[in-house]
Parts: sequence; C-alpha cells; structure tokens
Amino acid sequence: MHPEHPVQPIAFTHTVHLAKRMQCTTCHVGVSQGPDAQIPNVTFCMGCHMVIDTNNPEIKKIAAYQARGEDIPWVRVYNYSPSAHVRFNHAPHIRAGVACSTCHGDMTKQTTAERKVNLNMGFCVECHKQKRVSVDCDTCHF
Amino acid sequence: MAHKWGLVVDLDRCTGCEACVVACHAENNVPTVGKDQAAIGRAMQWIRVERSWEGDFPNPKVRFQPVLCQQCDAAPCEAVCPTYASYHTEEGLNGQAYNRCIGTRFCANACPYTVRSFNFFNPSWQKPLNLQLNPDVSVRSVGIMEKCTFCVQRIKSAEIQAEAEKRDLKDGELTTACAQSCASKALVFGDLNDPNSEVSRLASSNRAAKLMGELGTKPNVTYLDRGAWQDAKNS
Amino acid sequence: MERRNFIKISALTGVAATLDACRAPDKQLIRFIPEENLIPGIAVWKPSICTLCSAGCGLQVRVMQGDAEVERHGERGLIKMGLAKRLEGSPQNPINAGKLCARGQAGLQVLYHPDRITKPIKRSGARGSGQFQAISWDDALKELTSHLTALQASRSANALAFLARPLRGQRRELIEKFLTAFGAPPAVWYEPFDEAVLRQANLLSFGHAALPTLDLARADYVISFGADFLGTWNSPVAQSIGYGAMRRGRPGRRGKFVQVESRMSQTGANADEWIACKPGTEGVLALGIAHVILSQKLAPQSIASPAASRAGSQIAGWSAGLPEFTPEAVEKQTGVSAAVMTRLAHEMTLSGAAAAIVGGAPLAQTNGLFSALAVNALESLVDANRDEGPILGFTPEPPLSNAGEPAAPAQASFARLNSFAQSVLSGKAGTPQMLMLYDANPIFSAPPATKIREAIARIPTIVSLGSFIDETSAQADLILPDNAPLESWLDSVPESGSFQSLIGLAPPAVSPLHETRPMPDVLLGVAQHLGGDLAKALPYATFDAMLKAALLPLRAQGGSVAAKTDDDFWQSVQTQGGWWSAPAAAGWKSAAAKPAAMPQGKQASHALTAPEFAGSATDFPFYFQPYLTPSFGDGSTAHLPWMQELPDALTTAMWSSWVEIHPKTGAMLGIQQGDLVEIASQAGSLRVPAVLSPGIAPDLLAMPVGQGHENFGRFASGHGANPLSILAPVVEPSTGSLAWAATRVKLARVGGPEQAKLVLFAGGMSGFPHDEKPR
Amino acid sequence: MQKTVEQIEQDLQRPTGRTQRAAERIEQDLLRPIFTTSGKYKVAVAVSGLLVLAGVAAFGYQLYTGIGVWGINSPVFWAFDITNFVFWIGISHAGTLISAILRLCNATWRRPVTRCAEAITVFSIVIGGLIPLCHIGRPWLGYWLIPYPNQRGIWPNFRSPLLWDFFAILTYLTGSTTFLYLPTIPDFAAIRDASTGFRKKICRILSLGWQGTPRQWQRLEIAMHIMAIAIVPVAVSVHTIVSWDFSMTLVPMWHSTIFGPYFVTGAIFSGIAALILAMALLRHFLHLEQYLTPLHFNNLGKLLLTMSLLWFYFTFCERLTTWYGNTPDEMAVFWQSIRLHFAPLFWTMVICNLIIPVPILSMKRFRTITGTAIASSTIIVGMWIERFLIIVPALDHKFLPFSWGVYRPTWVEDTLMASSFGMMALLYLLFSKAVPMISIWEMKVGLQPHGGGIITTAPAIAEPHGLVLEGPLPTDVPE
Repeated sequence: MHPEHPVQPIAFTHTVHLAKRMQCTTCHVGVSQGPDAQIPNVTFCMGCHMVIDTNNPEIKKIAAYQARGEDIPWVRVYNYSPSAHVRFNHAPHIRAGVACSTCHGDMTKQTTAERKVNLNMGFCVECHKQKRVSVDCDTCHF
Repeated sequence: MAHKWGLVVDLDRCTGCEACVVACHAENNVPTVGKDQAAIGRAMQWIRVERSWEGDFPNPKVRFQPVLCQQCDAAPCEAVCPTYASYHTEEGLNGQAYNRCIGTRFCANACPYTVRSFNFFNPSWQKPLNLQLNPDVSVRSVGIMEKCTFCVQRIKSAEIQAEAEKRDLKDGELTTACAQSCASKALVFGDLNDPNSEVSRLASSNRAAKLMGELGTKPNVTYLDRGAWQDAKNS
Repeated sequence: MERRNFIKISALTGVAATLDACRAPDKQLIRFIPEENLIPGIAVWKPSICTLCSAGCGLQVRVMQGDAEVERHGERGLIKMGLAKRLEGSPQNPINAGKLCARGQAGLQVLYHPDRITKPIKRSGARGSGQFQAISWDDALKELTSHLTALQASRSANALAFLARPLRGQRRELIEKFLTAFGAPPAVWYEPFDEAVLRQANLLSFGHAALPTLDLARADYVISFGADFLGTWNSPVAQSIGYGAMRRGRPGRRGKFVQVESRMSQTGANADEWIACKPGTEGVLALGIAHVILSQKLAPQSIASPAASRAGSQIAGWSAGLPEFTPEAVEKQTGVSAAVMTRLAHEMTLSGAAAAIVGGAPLAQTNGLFSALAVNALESLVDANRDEGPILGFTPEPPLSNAGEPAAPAQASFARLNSFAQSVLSGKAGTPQMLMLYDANPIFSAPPATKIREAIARIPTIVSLGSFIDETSAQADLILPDNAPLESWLDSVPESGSFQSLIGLAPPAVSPLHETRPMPDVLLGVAQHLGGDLAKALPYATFDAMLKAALLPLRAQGGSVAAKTDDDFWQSVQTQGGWWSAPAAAGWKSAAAKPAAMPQGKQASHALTAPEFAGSATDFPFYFQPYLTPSFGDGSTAHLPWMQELPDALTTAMWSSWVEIHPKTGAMLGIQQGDLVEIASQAGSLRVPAVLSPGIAPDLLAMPVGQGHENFGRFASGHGANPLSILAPVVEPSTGSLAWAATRVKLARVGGPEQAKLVLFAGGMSGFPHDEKPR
Repeated sequence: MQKTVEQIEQDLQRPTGRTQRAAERIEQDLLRPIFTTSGKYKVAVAVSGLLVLAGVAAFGYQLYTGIGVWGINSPVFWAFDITNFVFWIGISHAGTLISAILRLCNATWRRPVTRCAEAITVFSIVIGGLIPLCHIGRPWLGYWLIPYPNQRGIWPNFRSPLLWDFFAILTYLTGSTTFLYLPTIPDFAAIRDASTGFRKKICRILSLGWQGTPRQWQRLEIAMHIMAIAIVPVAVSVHTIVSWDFSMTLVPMWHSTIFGPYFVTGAIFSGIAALILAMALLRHFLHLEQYLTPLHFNNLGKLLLTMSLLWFYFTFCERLTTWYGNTPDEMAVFWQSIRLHFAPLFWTMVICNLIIPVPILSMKRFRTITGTAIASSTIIVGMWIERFLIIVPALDHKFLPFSWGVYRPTWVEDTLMASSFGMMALLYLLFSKAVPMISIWEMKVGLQPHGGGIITTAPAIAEPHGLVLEGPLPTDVPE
C-alpha cells in the first residue's frame, strides 16, 4: 500500500502554485484529454523556475535533478493494483463535472497530494449509482 | 439507441493468413506461451483460424474459418460462472471481468466453441518485450480465464470520444483489431442495431449462417458461406 | 521473476486486491529526463515502413508514453518515452491501404526483442564462439575506420566486401556509393529466394525486369502457376486486398481462382480449383492451355495483339500455334488431363478479365525461365487488348534518377554469393580481406555446397551492422548494432503492389531504446572520417539529409504532396509516410504501366527443356520442395515469438518444422503423423517430424523454410531443421538463380512422436459438414 | 405393541446377568482401540500423514507456480480434479444410505455398521469439498462463492450450478456431521467415564453433559429420527446437483437428463463399496470379528449387487440413447470412450463395475467377507474410472474437431489424488482414536429383548438377540 501521506522528493507546494492562479490543467495537461492526468517532468518545472524563486532550497533540488540528467522521482499517490484489472479515464469524469477535489482533496489548502478517499470499488460504484452512470463491469474492468 | 455489436466473417474472402491472430495478440496483450506449453494444448488465441480438410490428392479441399468468441445472446458460459465473471454486458457482449474470475474454468467447458483461453501460469514477456503491451488492456495473471472482448477498449474509447464530441458513433469509425488488419475484408465489425451499417447488411445476406446455430446460443458473429464460382450471381 | 513471485506471494496472503505495482524493484532505478513530451494514455499514430519483407507496406505506429528501462551512459534507469504499441497498415498508402499481414505486425517484436544487440560489441573468444564484450561507440567506430584505413593504405581497397540483403532505395544507394568511392567491388546482395528468373522472364516477355502488380479486384478469372500470392509471394497484402474484392467486392460477380502446384500452399487452399502438376512442367501446362486457345481461336482479338505477339515470340513454335503442345501431349508430361486443360482454356477466355501468373517453385527449376515465359505468353493471350487495361501490369518506377529499375536484370543473388565464396576460397590477391555484413544470413540461408561458411571463416575481419546475432553475424569480429526499423529513417521503393509510382518514407517512429546507431549514419560518419572521395560522394551528416536530398526533386512531380516550399514538402512527405503519384484513373490505364516496346532485333525464342534434378529417381525417389511460410519468410523472422506461435495455416504446426508427406507415402514407409523422419539428398540429410497431408503429391516432400536456426536468439534457436541445408547447388542456367526445387531426396522413418516433438495447434482433423454451411 | 419410555428405562436399568456381562464386554471391546495403540496403527498414520503432507506440498507448489503444473489444457479444463471431486462426493453416500435408510427401515443388523459408514460420509465430503478449492485457478478468492454483503455490491451468481454445488455440499456436510455426531454423544460419555486427563476433558465437552437419563435418550432418538428422514433427500439432491455441473452445459454426452439418477446410483454404489472395504479393514485391524460378521457383508453384498445392476442399467441407458440419437457431436465422444482412445479405460470400468462384482455378489458362496471386499475394491477403481470417463472424453472431443485435445495427468495431480486417499485414511485412523468405530450404546440396545430399532416407533421383535444372528456372540461369555 502507498502511504496515505507519501513523502515526495520535492516538497511541491500546490497551495502556492494555485494561489498564483495556476489551473490544475496547467501542469496536469492530460486530465481533460485522456486517461492520465500527467505529472510534469523536471524540464517543465524548470521552464519557470529557471528564473522564479531560484534560491528556494526545494527549487535548487529540482535544478540539481536537471543538472544530473534525472527526472524527479515523484511517488505515486493513487494507483490501482494490476490485479484489480481496472481502467480509469480522467477525461470523462472531468467532463461530467466531477471536481478534482472529490478524490484529490482541496489542493488550495494542501502542500503535497494526499490520499483523500479510499479508492475501492465501493467508492466508484456509489458515485456511479448516484449519478446514474453505468455500473456494468466493463465500464471499468477490461 | 443502444448498440449491439456484431461481426461478420465472409468465408469466401478469408485467405487463412492469420493477420487477425497477430493483431489480436498485439492489441489485447494475449501472451505467447512457448513451445512446451503449446505442445500440451495451452496456446492462447482469442481468435483462431480453423482449417478443415476434405478429399484427398489430387482433389483435396481446404476451408479456413476464423473462430472467435461468438458473443452469444444466450451464452452458455455466462450462466455457469458462480461469481459473475462471465456476464452479459449492457451492450450485449459476453463480458469477462478478469478481477472477478476465480478460475473454475466452468465457462470454458460450457462454451461450445472452445474460444476461451485460460492463464495456466502468469504470462511472461521477457524484457523489453513487456514494452509492447497495450496499456489500454489489462494483463491477466495466473488462474484467470480470458477471451475475445470485441476489443472493448476500442469500443469504450470510441464511445467516450463520441460523447465528448456530443455525437453518435458512425459506422466504420470503430473496428476490432482483427477486422482492422484483415486485408481481404473477410471480417467486418459494426453495430447490428444500425440497419444501415455494413455489418447489418452483410448479416442479412442469404449466405449468412451461425456457427452451430442449432445449439440456440444466438451468436452475434455471422458467417457468410463460401459459395462457388457459379453461385455468385445468386448472392 | 522477483516481481512475479512477489505478486504470487502477496496473492496468497490475501493482499492481492491491494497490491501496488509501484513497489516493484523498478522503483529503485533512477529516472532520466524524458526526451519527448507525450500526453500519457493518449495514442499518437506515426508513419513508418514495414521492412520485414520487400513489399514495402506503409505503417502507422501507435505510439504511447510509457516507462522503459534503458541504459544511458552506462547507467540503468527508467525513462518516459514514446513506445510503439501496435503496427497497423497506413490507410493512405497505395499498397496496403491500412492493412498489414501477420509478419508485418510482428515487426513490433523486432523493436522489443530481448536478444537485440544493445550496444557495440567486440569478439572476445574464438570466432563463432559467441563470446563478445561490450565496447563504446567511439572505440567501435575507431576500430572500423582503422580497418578501412588500413585497407586503403595497403592499396587493397578492392578487398572490402559488403554482404547484405537486397535493398531498394537510398540504403542501397548509400552502400553502392560508399563502395564505389572506397574502391571496393559492388556489394554482394544475397537472399535465398530471389526472383531473378521472374524478372528476367518479365523483361523478355513484357519489357520490365520487375515483379508484376496484379489488379485482382477487377479479375474474373485468375490462374496461378505456383505463385503463393496470398501468403509470401510479391506483395501479399496488396494482393489479398485485391483478392477479397475479386471474390465478393462486386455484387453478382465472383472471380474464379485456379491454382496449379504440386503441394497445396495457403494460397492454393483458397482456390476454387486446385490442379496438381508434375514439378517442372507448369510451363508445359500453360502452353497446353495456350494451344487450345490458339487452335480454337478462343481469344481472336488478343492473339494478334502486340503484347501477345511479343510475349509469344519468346516461345518456340508460338506463331505456328504451338503444335507440340496438344492437350494430349501435355497431359502425358504434366499429369493434368486434356479435358481439364480444354475446360480451363474455355473458362479463361469466356469469363471477362482473366490473368495467368507464375511464381514460386515452377521458377526454381532448371527450366524455370522457360516456364515463366510460357505462363507470361499465356497471360498476354488472355489478358491483353483490354480497354480498361490488363490485370497484370507493372508499378511505375518513381520519377527519380537513382531509384529506377536496373536496365538489365541484376545477376541472381545465388550466383553472386557463389562467386564471392569462390573468390575468397581461391585466396588470390585482391580477394576480400574485410567483410561488412548487413542483414544477410547466408550461413543459414545458402546451401552448404556454396561453402559460404568456410569462405567467411577465411576472411580476416568481419564487421556486422545488424541488430541480431544470427548464424552469420555470430562469426563477426565487431558488431555495430543498427537501430530497429521503427527507430530509423526508412525509405522504400516498392517494386510491386501499387498502380501509382511511390516512394515510402518515414522518420523514426520512436527514439532508440538501446545504445544503437542507424547503419546509414554509421556509414556516413565513416565516410566523413575517411575523407577524400568518400566524403565527397556522401556529403551528408545523417541519413535523413541524404533522403531529403534524394526526394526533393519529387516536389515538382505533384502527386500526393502539394507543397510550396521544399521544407513543406519534406514535412508533408514525412507525415504522409511517403510520396506517390496521382492515382491512375482505373487500374493500368496510366501510360506508365503499358508494356515497353520490344527492342528491335531481339527475337530469341526459347524451346522447352525438361527439368533436371539433383539425384537419380531410383536412389532419391522423392521430389523435395522447400517453401516459404508467411510467418518466417526466408527465416529472418523466426526469432519473433508471435511468429513462432502462429500456427501454420495448413498443418497448424507451431514452434517447429516438419515435412509434409502424403498419407499414401506415409503408409508405404510406415510413417505416421508426428513420427520422426530422415530426409537425405546428395547434399546432406536432416531429421524432422512428419505431417501427413492430403494436399501434396505422393512423390513430393515439402518442408517449410525458416526454422532450424542454430544461433538466432532464444525463440528461434534449436527448433526444427533447415531444408536449405540439404539443397544441391543446382541453378537455373540462364540467370544463375538457385533452383531450390530441383533436389531429389529419400525418406525414412527414424523415430516416434516422442523424438519428433511436433507441436500442432489443431487437435483434430475435420471434414466439412455435408451441407457445406459453415460449421 | 409399543414400548413406553418407562419400559425401556427398566430394560436398560435391569439387565440380566448375561446381558450385563455382554454389555461390559461390548464396552471393553469397542473402547479398546481408543486406549491402546498398535505399531501397525502408527505406521498407518505415518504413511497416510505423509501422503497428506505430500498433497499439501504439491498444492503449495501449484499455488506458487500456477495451476499449469496440472496436465489440464484447452479444451480439457477439468480432469483429475473434478473426477476426484465427484468420486469423493459419491463415496460420501455410504453413510446416508446405510445409516439413514436402514435406520428408517429398522433393519437391526445395521447397528455395527452405522458409525463407520457415517464417518466415511463426513470425511469424504470434507475431502470432496476441499478439491474444488484446490482446483480453481485462484484459490485465494474461493470465498467469493459465499454470499456476503460487500462494498462492491456483488453477489454470487445463483444461476450457476457450481453455486448450487457449494450450498448442497455445505448442507450435506452440516447434516451428515450432525448425523454422525448425535449418536456419538452417549459414546463420548462412555469414553469420558472410562478415561482420564485431556481426553476426559475433551469428551466431557463433546458429550454435552450426557447422563443417560430417559429424557436424554428420548430426545436423542427423536433427533436421530428427524435427521434420518432429512438427510436422505439431501443426499439424493447433493449428487443430483453434482451431476448438474455437467448436464446443465451443452457439452456432448454431458447434456443428459439421466445424469441425476445416474450419479446418485453411482454414488450409492461406490459408497457401499467403500463401506464394505472400510468394514473389512476395521474388522481385521480392530479385531471386531464378533461385531462385523459375515451377515453384514452378506447383506451389504446384496445391496451392492443391486446397485451394480442398477449402475449398469443407467450406463447402458445413457449410451444407448446417445447411440440411437446418433448426433455427430455426441458420437465423436461416444466412440472415443467405447472404441478409441479411452476404450481400454472404458472396458476396465465395465469389468470392474460389472463383470467381476456381479458373479461374486450374486452367489451366496462367494458373498463372503473376502468376496465382497474384492468386489468392493474393483468397484472403487471402476467408479473412479467412470467419473473420469464422464468428464474427460466429453471435454477433449467437444464440438469443433479443430480444438480437440489430449489430456495427460502430471505428478501434481497424481500426488493430490493419492493425498485425497491418504487424507481419508488419516481422518479415519484419527477418528478411530477418538470415537468407538461401532456405536457402543446401539450395540447395547441390541442386547435388549425388544431387539432395538428406533425405540419410539419400533415394534418389539421376538428375536432375543437382535444384535447378532450368526457366529460367535460377544454375549457368549461364560455364565
């Protein structure tokens, strides 16, 4: 199991970034287009942090990763076990108006991401039933 | 209107090239089992090309016939599964919920077409062959029964796309991997509920027949008889 | 393994449902910065070109982001990169129109093959011992250039030999220019099943030294003499598309297809009528049919046509109506009844568009050229003088100076290889001192009588530029591994399969997985390094520059790419996967496809010669016919697990090789299905399991090519036997092409099924149900 | 004339000197195996224990590697596993028939037979019930057969015969365990009274405070009566349901209406055979010659003969209708089993189930202990083969000839099968240490002049020695 509060290599401050009026989709570009939200890589971070707040020790850490030719080894917060045989697609959920915070919590108040809900089948089915979405097995399992 | 997916196999077009078999391996992460396992009858194919012989030299005759899950409306596999791993989906497919499968293999025995493949072992893809795996399809582990899904991942993604664009699915917009690869167009996939789709048109041909139709399984795969040179004008 | 066990153990302890993939050991690897930004989970389709056979089908590659474990700068780590997930045919491509055969789709496994050479390696043990050590690219290139410099310095540049699979397009151009500028003799292009005889025949009959393209979609009647056109011959995908349309593409009109061969091929299995004929007499049968047509004037408008008279003029006695080929006389030679012949003649001439084609075993006889000319003559008789153009034509060559077909057919590859081997073994001055190998495997695919193994052993330095260790490259001293095709710039100039002229071109679909470099770039780099004429002849830093320079003249030709600037053109060609001319109005109406005019003063006609076989009929009572399978081709794709596990269409055998025997022959020799048998020819013997098949003449043994590798990766090594290893070096005399169907063999049972280990996919053999309805 | 509880009480409390001594002798004889342990016993426990361990090891290996270590393949997805399952569930019918039916029929000769028959039932259901757990591809998820509320909102599929199986076996196991346990209560009390230490403590719990009061006797008799009536339909339905695993599919030669009765007959047939074999072994090793007499073997032998003929009748019917129907799919299987690949097995089965037992059992001269034991042994083998021949030929020649297959078992399956026999032996051996293999109190009841039977309903029988009719009597103790 993942820790519910995974320790990330960089103490990325969602709070700060969102306060600067960035959108979730600025970095997680895939979220409205396809299955995965996408975690930005070190080059993307350094696109801004080449000039912004370069003295911050966390940002120095990012710069060091880049200098070594390495990406930031983010720790996954949510993941499905392969034995669940489940396919989750972000995009239709976003289109259906499910707020990111439903599963990921209110990021304007959080630093790093945490597990907000227990993503078991009951959680999914409950919401699908509530919103009158199909709960046929092959909606998610294939 | 709900979809009802169907496939037509034109036996007169099928050349037995087995491009569909490899397409299915690639699309659906169907493993290869190796020589030793294949030797004891454990090769896994969601679609196979059966060949039958008749006659002898100098007049032998051969027929090729692709056999895949017939996606029966009255499927013998579904009733027997104690855990609902085999079940009827809302779109009329014979679904297989891998996570729910406990491996009784009852469905495979009940299936008259023997189109179900069982994972006798964990499948292995020696690195880096694992990189070929289609991320849209789960990799089934040991003890799980699997079978042709009519490329449900393609259906789902096409439906999600159509929903995003707020339109209906078009005929031909979506096809299975086997039908996609079939050079002689022996395999045609589509929505049987759409009377104008190619698959509906072909399925109502007077060459149409169901595989072991007398068993009453009501398959959604239709075979078009091969016919002969002289018969062509009648079809 | 660890991960698998981990999963199992976790499953046992009941935490399977909550198991997390990311706890796997991969996690400890460092992550490299991605080189390419793709949105995860969203597929991008990129163009590429299939290189697994010479048909040159266009591909579209499904690329998705994924984590790959790679080695970069000596460190292992994970990188997010675009990974090829699936190969489909390119829908725009005029050849394959979105379709792809089984072998082509398995090209994915070439990319991800666990036995690919991932970095340059140098021999560390005895030659052929298979011991190599990894070296850096700098060292590897230094070593290669120092060898080449030494050759130049010792004024023996002509001692450089280049052995490669026959290529078309800019790769060939590059190698040829390289060798010319270096001062070396031309490359030895070798493939075991070349089509030199057919090209020669087509040159004589039709004026094109090329393989034909068939407009099967329009055909009402096709008679094929041995051509496995739905499986392995020519451009199978294009021909399968046409075949489907011929059968059921036109309501109320279904083409008939007749196959003449003595062992039922996958193509033959689809025929409406299958006619067995004695090996080597296919041409005679064609002339028997032609005799009926000529004598009964069944095709009066065609008989006098220029095409028919041109093709016919190659056959002695044509203008006299082929008096020697009366159906009765032909029946004696071929074993096909006169009545059948007459019926075929009538059917062909009465049923709309008809065509006769020839390929495969009939050409691999000592009288192969005659057979081909005979079928060509029949073809011109039934297929000429058609308003909408004939069924059989030739793909127009692209309008480029250096892509055209050779004016005269090149020497057959067997003859080239043979003379190369002789020259090495003779040991005279100027004989090859250094060999560069690229994608050719003659030690596996040439009959041992060529002594190519011994010849290669004598060459002091061998450098391979291939991606895999095979029987030949195992002898190399230095291997500079090429990128996989999907990682390379590719071009193709398909010889057949399209009515439009076309050039396929594609940039790499994915970044290199391993530390490999594309062969063209290596050669270009070496050329630059060596300087002089070489640098002048090949003034390109990378292969794409060379491709761009070669293709830009096409912009003026219009065709499929309309672009205002060269850069636009270059971009569009890349996205489209190539350039092709505007589609021809209907089939062969375009002028480019019309047969070339007959050169004046060349009216040599060919008379029938009987086929000759190696081995006497008494000592070696059976004809022996190796045949190509759609899975393995000539054996170069035997290392792909998908191909190994693909059941053979007719026998359903997988992971093994076998010999097809008629049940009567089996009964006579006490051989049952699955028994181990020994097949011996003058040139050698081999042991394989027997498969009893009703689709083979009782005096013929047929065996698939491609298995029997001794050293070709984990999936191919050690399965089955190689029929090429018992072929006698008989050639078709006019081309020097290997007559691979002209060896006689004997057969004996040597063991039971336990020793033979035949793996069949089908459990039972079934007849059709009586109502002929699908069952 | 019916006896009142008071009269029975009197009977029990005022034994004659002879019956008193006989009763003491019975108690002595039957309790002896519990308190003394022979070398042979230890060897037997060790051997059967090793077999069980081997099975556990084989199953562990199978869990770790995957069920592919079995010889099953496509299309033979079931083979040894389900053969053994059906076989053991079949064997389990021994107890039901002998015990319940004979009890209901008031056949007094049943008394020494009931306990060991019921034990066979319980243990073979346990074994039979374990086999499906080994046989599924993912045994760790076997609990999904249980309907329990869960967050997924999924229930088992009640249309599946496997689920019916699960419930039928569970019911049968519960029922037959109760049926075995109830009449053991007075015997536990007897052991409790005769032993000390740990065993005493255990038996005190198991005897549920049995004091032998008339009320307790009466309740026991009523409970036994109810259970005897209830267990018969359960037993019949269990094997019918097992047969539905097959007949509910379309598989050629499985899809047959005769399967229900055919399976029940086969089950009772093999059950009696197993019982005879067990009795012969008990008689020999526990020195119960005076209790398990030729009479019992003779009577059971007659039953076995009936079942053998009945089995043959059903087998014949099944094949005849198939042959007469002559559908190609069924005929493929038919010829496989009769004339082709499986013919040696088929004819072995016929020999074992019919040709050998019928002559032995139909002649009184041969219907001896040895005779019936020989017949039973061949029947056990024959009935195992019968189950195998129902399953495998049908699967490997199912419909489309292209996918026909061949099945060969592997060492893992062999081991598991041997282990199932080992488990039976082990459980039986251990049981014989815990409980008298012949019901002491029922034997004592048999000493009574009324001749025993189910007391509340049974008419008195004039026969003074209702228990034993032949041979040396345990009552023949010197006066």
